[in-house]
Amino acid sequence: MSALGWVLPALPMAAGGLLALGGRRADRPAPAVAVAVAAVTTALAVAAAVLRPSVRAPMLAGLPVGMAVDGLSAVLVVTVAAVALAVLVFAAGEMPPSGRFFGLMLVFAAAMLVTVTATDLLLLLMAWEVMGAMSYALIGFWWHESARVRAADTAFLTTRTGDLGLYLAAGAAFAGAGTLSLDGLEGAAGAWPHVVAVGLLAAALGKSAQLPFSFWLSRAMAGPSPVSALLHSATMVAAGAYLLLRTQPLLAATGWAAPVAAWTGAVTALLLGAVALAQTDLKQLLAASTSAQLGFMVLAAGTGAVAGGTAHLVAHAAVKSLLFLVAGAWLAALGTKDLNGLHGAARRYPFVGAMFTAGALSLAGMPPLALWVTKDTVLAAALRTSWPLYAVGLAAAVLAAVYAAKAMLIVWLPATGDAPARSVSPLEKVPLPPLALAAAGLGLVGVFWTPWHRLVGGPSEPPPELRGLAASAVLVLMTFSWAVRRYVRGSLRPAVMTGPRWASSAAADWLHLERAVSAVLVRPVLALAAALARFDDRVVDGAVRAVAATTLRAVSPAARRVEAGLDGAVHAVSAAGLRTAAFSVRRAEDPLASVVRGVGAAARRLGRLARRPQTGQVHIYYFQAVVLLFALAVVLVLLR
Amino acid sequence: MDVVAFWVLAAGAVAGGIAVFAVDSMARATFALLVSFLCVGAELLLVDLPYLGLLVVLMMIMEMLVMAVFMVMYMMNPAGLMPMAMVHNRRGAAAVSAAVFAALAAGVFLTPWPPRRGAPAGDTTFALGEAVMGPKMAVMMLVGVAILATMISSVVLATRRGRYDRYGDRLDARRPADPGRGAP
Amino acid sequence: MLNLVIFLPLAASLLLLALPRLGARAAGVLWIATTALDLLLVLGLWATHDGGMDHQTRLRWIPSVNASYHVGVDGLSLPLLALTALLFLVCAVYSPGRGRGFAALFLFLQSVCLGLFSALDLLLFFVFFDLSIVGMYFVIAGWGHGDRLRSALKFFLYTFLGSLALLLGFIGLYLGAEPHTFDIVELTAEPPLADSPGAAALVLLAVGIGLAVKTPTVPVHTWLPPAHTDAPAAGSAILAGILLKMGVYGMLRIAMPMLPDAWRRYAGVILVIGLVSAVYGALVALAQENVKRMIAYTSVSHMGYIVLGLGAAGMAGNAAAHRLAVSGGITQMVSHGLLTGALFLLAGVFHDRAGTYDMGRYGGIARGAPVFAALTAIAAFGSFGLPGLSGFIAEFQIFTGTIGADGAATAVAGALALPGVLLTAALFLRMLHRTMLGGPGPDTGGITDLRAAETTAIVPLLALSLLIGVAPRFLLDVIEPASAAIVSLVSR
Amino acid sequence: MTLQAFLLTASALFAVGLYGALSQQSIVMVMMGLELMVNAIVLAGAAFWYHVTPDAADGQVLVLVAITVMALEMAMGFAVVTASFRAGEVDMTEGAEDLKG
Amino acid sequence: MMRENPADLLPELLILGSAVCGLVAGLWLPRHRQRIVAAVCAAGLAGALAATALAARGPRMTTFDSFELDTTTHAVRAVVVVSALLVLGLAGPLRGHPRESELYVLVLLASLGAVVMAAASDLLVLMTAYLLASIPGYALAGFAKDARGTEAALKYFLMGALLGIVMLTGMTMLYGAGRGTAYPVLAGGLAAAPQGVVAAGTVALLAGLLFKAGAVPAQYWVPDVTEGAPPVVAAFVTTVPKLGGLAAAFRLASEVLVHTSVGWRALVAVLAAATMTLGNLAAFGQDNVRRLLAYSTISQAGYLLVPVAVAGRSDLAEPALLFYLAAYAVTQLGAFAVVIARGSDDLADYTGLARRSPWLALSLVVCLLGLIGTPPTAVFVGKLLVFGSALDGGHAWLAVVMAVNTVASVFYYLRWIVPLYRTGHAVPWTPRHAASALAVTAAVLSLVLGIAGGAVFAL
Repeated sequence: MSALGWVLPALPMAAGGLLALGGRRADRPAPAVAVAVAAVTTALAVAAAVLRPSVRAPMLAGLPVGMAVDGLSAVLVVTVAAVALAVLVFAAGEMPPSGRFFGLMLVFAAAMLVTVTATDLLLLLMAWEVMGAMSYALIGFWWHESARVRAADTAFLTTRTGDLGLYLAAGAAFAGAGTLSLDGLEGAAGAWPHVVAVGLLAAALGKSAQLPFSFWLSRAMAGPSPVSALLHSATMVAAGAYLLLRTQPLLAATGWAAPVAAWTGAVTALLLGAVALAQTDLKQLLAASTSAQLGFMVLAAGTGAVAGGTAHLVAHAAVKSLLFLVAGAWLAALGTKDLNGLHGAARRYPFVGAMFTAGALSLAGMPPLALWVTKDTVLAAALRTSWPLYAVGLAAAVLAAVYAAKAMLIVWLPATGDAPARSVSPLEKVPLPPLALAAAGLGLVGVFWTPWHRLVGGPSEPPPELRGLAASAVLVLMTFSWAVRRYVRGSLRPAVMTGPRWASSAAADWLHLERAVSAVLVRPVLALAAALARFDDRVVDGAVRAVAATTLRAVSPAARRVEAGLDGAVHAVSAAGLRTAAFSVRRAEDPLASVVRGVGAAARRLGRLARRPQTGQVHIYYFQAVVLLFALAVVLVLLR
Repeated sequence: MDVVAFWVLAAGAVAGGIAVFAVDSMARATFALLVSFLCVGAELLLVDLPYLGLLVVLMMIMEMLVMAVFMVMYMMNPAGLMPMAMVHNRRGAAAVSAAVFAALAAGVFLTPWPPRRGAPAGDTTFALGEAVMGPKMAVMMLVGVAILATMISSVVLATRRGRYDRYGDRLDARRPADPGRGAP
Repeated sequence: MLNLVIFLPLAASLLLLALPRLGARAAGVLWIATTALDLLLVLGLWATHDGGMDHQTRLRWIPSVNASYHVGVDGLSLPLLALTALLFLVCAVYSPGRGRGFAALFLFLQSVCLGLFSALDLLLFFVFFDLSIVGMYFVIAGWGHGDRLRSALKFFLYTFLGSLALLLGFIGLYLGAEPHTFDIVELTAEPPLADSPGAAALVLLAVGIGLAVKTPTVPVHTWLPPAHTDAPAAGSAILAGILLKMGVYGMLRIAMPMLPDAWRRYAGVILVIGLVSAVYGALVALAQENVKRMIAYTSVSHMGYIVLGLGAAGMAGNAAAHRLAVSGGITQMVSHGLLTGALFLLAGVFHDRAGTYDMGRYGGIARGAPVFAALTAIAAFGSFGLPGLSGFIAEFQIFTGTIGADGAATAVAGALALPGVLLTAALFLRMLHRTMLGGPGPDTGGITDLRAAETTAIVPLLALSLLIGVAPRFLLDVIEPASAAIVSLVSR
Repeated sequence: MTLQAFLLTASALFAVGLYGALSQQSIVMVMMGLELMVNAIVLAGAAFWYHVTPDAADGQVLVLVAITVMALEMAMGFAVVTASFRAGEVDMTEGAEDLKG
Repeated sequence: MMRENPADLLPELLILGSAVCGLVAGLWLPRHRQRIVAAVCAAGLAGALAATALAARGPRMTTFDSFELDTTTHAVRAVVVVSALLVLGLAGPLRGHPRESELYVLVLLASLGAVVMAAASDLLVLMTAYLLASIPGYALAGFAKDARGTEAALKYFLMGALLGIVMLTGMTMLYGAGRGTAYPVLAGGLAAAPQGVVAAGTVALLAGLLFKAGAVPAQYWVPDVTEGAPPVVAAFVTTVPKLGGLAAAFRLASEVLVHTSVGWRALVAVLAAATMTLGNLAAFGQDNVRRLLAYSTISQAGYLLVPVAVAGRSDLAEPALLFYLAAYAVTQLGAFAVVIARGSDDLADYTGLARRSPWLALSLVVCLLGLIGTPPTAVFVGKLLVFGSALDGGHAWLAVVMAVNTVASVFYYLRWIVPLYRTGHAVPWTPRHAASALAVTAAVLSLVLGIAGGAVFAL
């Protein structure tokens, strides 16, 4: 029983690790091994969903880690494993055999499995960050292209910025409750729950590409298509939504966190929907839609619709992995993901096109497909909370219909270019039908709402209302048909975006988020770093050198004066000598020169000064010794 | 009487001292120094120290003789045939010594010197002998060693030719190989 | 057994010196064999460790000042002894054919480091502390590159001045104790200067300056970058991996238990110094163009976290959090030793192959040297605290312990330190991007992949880091009693 | 014939001797200055004995030691001058300034 | 009851006896067999060492009314004897010299003077011991009879004569004020005496002792003599007389001055600070290793004056002084042994020494690091004790000055150390074996003293 709990994540993790580090030897068997491992993992996930294993292990002092599969986790482990399997099968067809790629994918999925089963913040954070690192490695898979590496950097650093919240949350949870367990965070003492909520929100919003973090998702498209398919569906971005759904009681308990989450989700859904509409690149469109769809899940977490949000998560995972795989297949086959270049793609590959259509329709919220139902459960919960929230959500749903229609229509438009370069391999096709089926059929949760709700848990939540369903169905159908008409009739420009110019350019550029972050955060930090580095060299280290130099300089005039006094008594110091001395003192007091010359030179100069009394002439020694002794005697006699 | 003698001798001693550096030949300086010492030796007689006084006088006469020989041997201008003024930093030296004298004189008169305790023994020379054979024996033993050391040291420094120069490296020459007669 | 552990390398060092005709190869073999044996002995110590102060030896040394040769092992020193033994073995493996002198010097330095971490007498501690400076000076001045003499001199003067402050502080402790003694155990049992806070503060200042220079913390860290830049790779690894730990170790072993009142009173200051070091070090590192300078500044940052945690442990409040912070600090010492040691050994490859550490001259190394790139990436990820590697375990404890230590103030300090992790991540990604990934640079062609010796040396470090990152209990079981003891001593 | 009178005389002798030691170029003359200083000591030592502690012979021994010092230092002085004269024809302090810095 | 048992002075008598025997034997020995005199002298020294070891077990007492038999005396006896033995060993370059026998004899006589200075508890004994310790030194400095040697002898002599007379002046003042010359008498007498005289007398008296110690303001002879005299003599005069002078200063401070109300502590402390600073600064940029060592020895004198400044106020002062003296003597002689073995004073000639003669280089490193005060060398322990005594005696500022000076000293010592390990120019030369062996011996001794200092303290 407990073995199952360990094996479920450990198998893909270990297999992935070996493949990734195995070097060239691992390349050839990698696809097969990865698919096999993913299949076994899927089986294990199903088993775990049924058997509900729970494991614990000691980790830090008084802070054990544990994994457990409850209802929510059960749904997610199956989803993650199944989507991962589908994506890997597809990748086996599309990608060249690479141990690194398949290994990283497995680790990526395994980290997500740990994330959704972890019972405490420590393990959650570990898996969470490993997932982030894997996303970096996968987005930057083609590392020899600097742009892709930069994209990976951006993605990782952005999500890690959010991740800092988890550290904060962990610290606060420990401070408030003495434990890191995810259950009962809301029971922490004092103001700590609020701090925990801040941290969790930051982490989740970052991971789920909600505003204001959304831009990283755009950059994440630089990775291979299977990576996008996995990253945008069941792993990574889903983790943020999952975390909020998991900690919904805490969000609710703080009083402010739930509305913040809800509004952030709703606004993201709306604005990123607009962004999706403005994209001219299929993968960018899908990416923006991911962000928007995740907005619904976050909205769900904020409004207490745990079951609905989870349903939406699962359904969206199926839809989005399907769409990305198809986009990847076309990209591989046609060499483009630009919407202009994809005209007629569905006509050339009808089977794939059909699958894409199923996904797009589901994404549009077409009844009776899955997202129609799941989105509506979320919207229903929003309506129960506040009507403006509902209104925004509904608007976002409408936008979803428009961009989905756009994507779908473009691929069905007549082809303009040459014949396809490459066919889509069978392995690439195999995972598509099951995903399409899920994308279409998961709406059944609306029918079996009560068992679903019981499975997932969460606060009481009515089944989706017919009225709401109907309303949204009508709205979506109307919009969809309007959009279709408009696209078919209108200029065939893919980036159809009405509205003022600034708005359309903002939407096309993902609301200028990246530029804003770069201007407000990244460049100032880099400038600060550069300034501090200079400061460190010139001031901090300079101060050390200067202290040394100043000490020496402070001593040397004194020594000079003593010596000059002696000399003056012994010889008449010539005017020329004085001028030379004055000149050299002035030189010595020029700070820059002295620092540049360094302490060593100053020391040497001082050494010469200290040796000046050592003239070699006995009578001067005599004189100095007698004068000094006499002075000492006088002082000692007088100062008693 | 004593007081007069004292002041006369004191004046003589100081004057002799000053003369040492005022006269223009080394030979005269030597005799000025001798005068100064003789006056001090005589002063000692005034305070019941006949033995030490005589010792000073005898020592100084001997020493001045040695010095005279020395000058004859090595020094330029031994008999003051040429006037000499070999000084440096005269003003500085004068200032310092004047300051020292002023300070010492001030100390002499400002200090409440401890009162006299006891009286001289009948025979001060005997008392000295007792002290030297008693509590100060170590001093005299060491003086002996120091004299030995000085003898060796001065021989090492001052003589050019040693036993190996005179009797060969194996010390087997019958007769010393001396350039002149007896000169070391 | 402990004495054998400490002096075995020294004996081997003398043996090497006494065999002038020994070739570089044979010297290398002797070096590796000695360090390997020493590591085995340390593992023996680990196996027989029972939680308290083990393997004590106490011999009269300078009885007139109550100084003795007193050594022992507890949960604080054991991990560091193991780290020392491992890292020196790794350096031996990494540097074949460096010759007799190099091997002898490293063996000497190993004895010094082992001695320091087991010293239970302030004077003995100081002796080893100073000798480490001398040894490292010769490593840099003798086998470094670039402006090595200048860097070595700066290192020597700076740390030597620090050590003298430390010595004055030690004498202060000695004079403050009644009866006067240098014995750490006795001084810990009855903290000196308990009733004269002013003197205790001065002594803490002196000791603190000495240790801060060695750690190093901002603003007394500027000796570190040039020293690292111009040191040979193995020297850098030891300097960063072992020598820097001496400062923090001194705080844990001496400053905290012996001056608990002063430590508590000035915990806020220490906290802020740690915080500033952590963030400032990371920021400055971000702007570096030289790989080694960059890693050096990250060391400042990493050590800053430890100081942060130790400062937090001096605040009033939650003892469990204090223990966590201190455990985290000790774990960070081990982790930083492994990861930064590995990073410096890897950075040495740049200079070895192409003669420069300038990031701008590289790029796309991963193509020609995949193993080099992969290991560097792993070490870099570990260094910025990726879970699964040891850095995370350490930093998580420090952050959690600090945030939870004492209400809002430490929580804010902990929260303010968090961006340091992000900055570190950014700078390492930048480093990877500019050297390993992307298109080739002018000097990329010269970089050949790791040799067997190099790989053999570096992999164990990373493997151990991974082990600690995944299953840290074996380490924490040793550390936690020690940190609990320290926390209870500080809160007296 | 008070103690002060003796000491004043001794001070004067001392100062004169010091002047000589500081101002003379010829080494022999410097030595004469030193001898005058010893002379002062002899006088002061005897005066202290007579005026302060005539019951103990310490002062007498002091005078004896002073005379010894004078004799031995002078003997060494002549030896040094001889050696110096032979080695470099130097009998002036100014001549000896190769060693410096 | 006064004690006048010559057996109490057995070590001194053995030194004197062997010197006399050596002198006499030298008169009859062929020129190239004068080494036998060294053997005779060494035997006498060894006997003295053994006698000292025996005597050290005895109780503290005063003999001949002016000769203290206490820890200071025993320790200085032992250190002086060992130093003299090392110096005898270093005299190799002068073998076959027509005055070789006299060299050994003079070394012994000067050593005897140093020992008596340390033991004297009577001003007059101190004065005669000063003479005994100085006069052979003058002769030794001019031993080579070359221009530089005689110049060194001249300067040494003139400084010594003047400061000796100043010292005698100080003694006269103290005698007049304190009604006696023996320390016990003075201890009582000076307390009631006019303090102005005491103050002036103290300064004047210290002048001679500072001359022996080579400290400000009587340090002028040190560099010139160290450079001009034969190396072995330089080694001797920068160590042995220093031992006597400092021990005498310490005895004077702790037995006499503590009873006065004069500000002598501040005086000595200021002199210590000035001495160490001057010595260190002057050593910067010095390219002649003997001058470098000379200035370093001045700075060491400064450190050594610190325990004198806190004499009677800290229990650590005496062990600090004695241990530092022992450590310093061994280390300094070790460094000089390397100079003699290398046979060159030019810093540049030490480039690449490690390649040619690794043990010699290592010895030099140990000795120079020792002079810095790096553990585990003996000077470190000494320095530690000095630090401790300064802090304990309430002169914390002096400890800080000393620490800063120590760091500054690193500059010039490292200037000598670093080139050793560089590849050097290939001017062929052969190390002198005896001196090399002694260098190694001294280095080892320095380490042993540092590591097993406890054994020394057990005495």
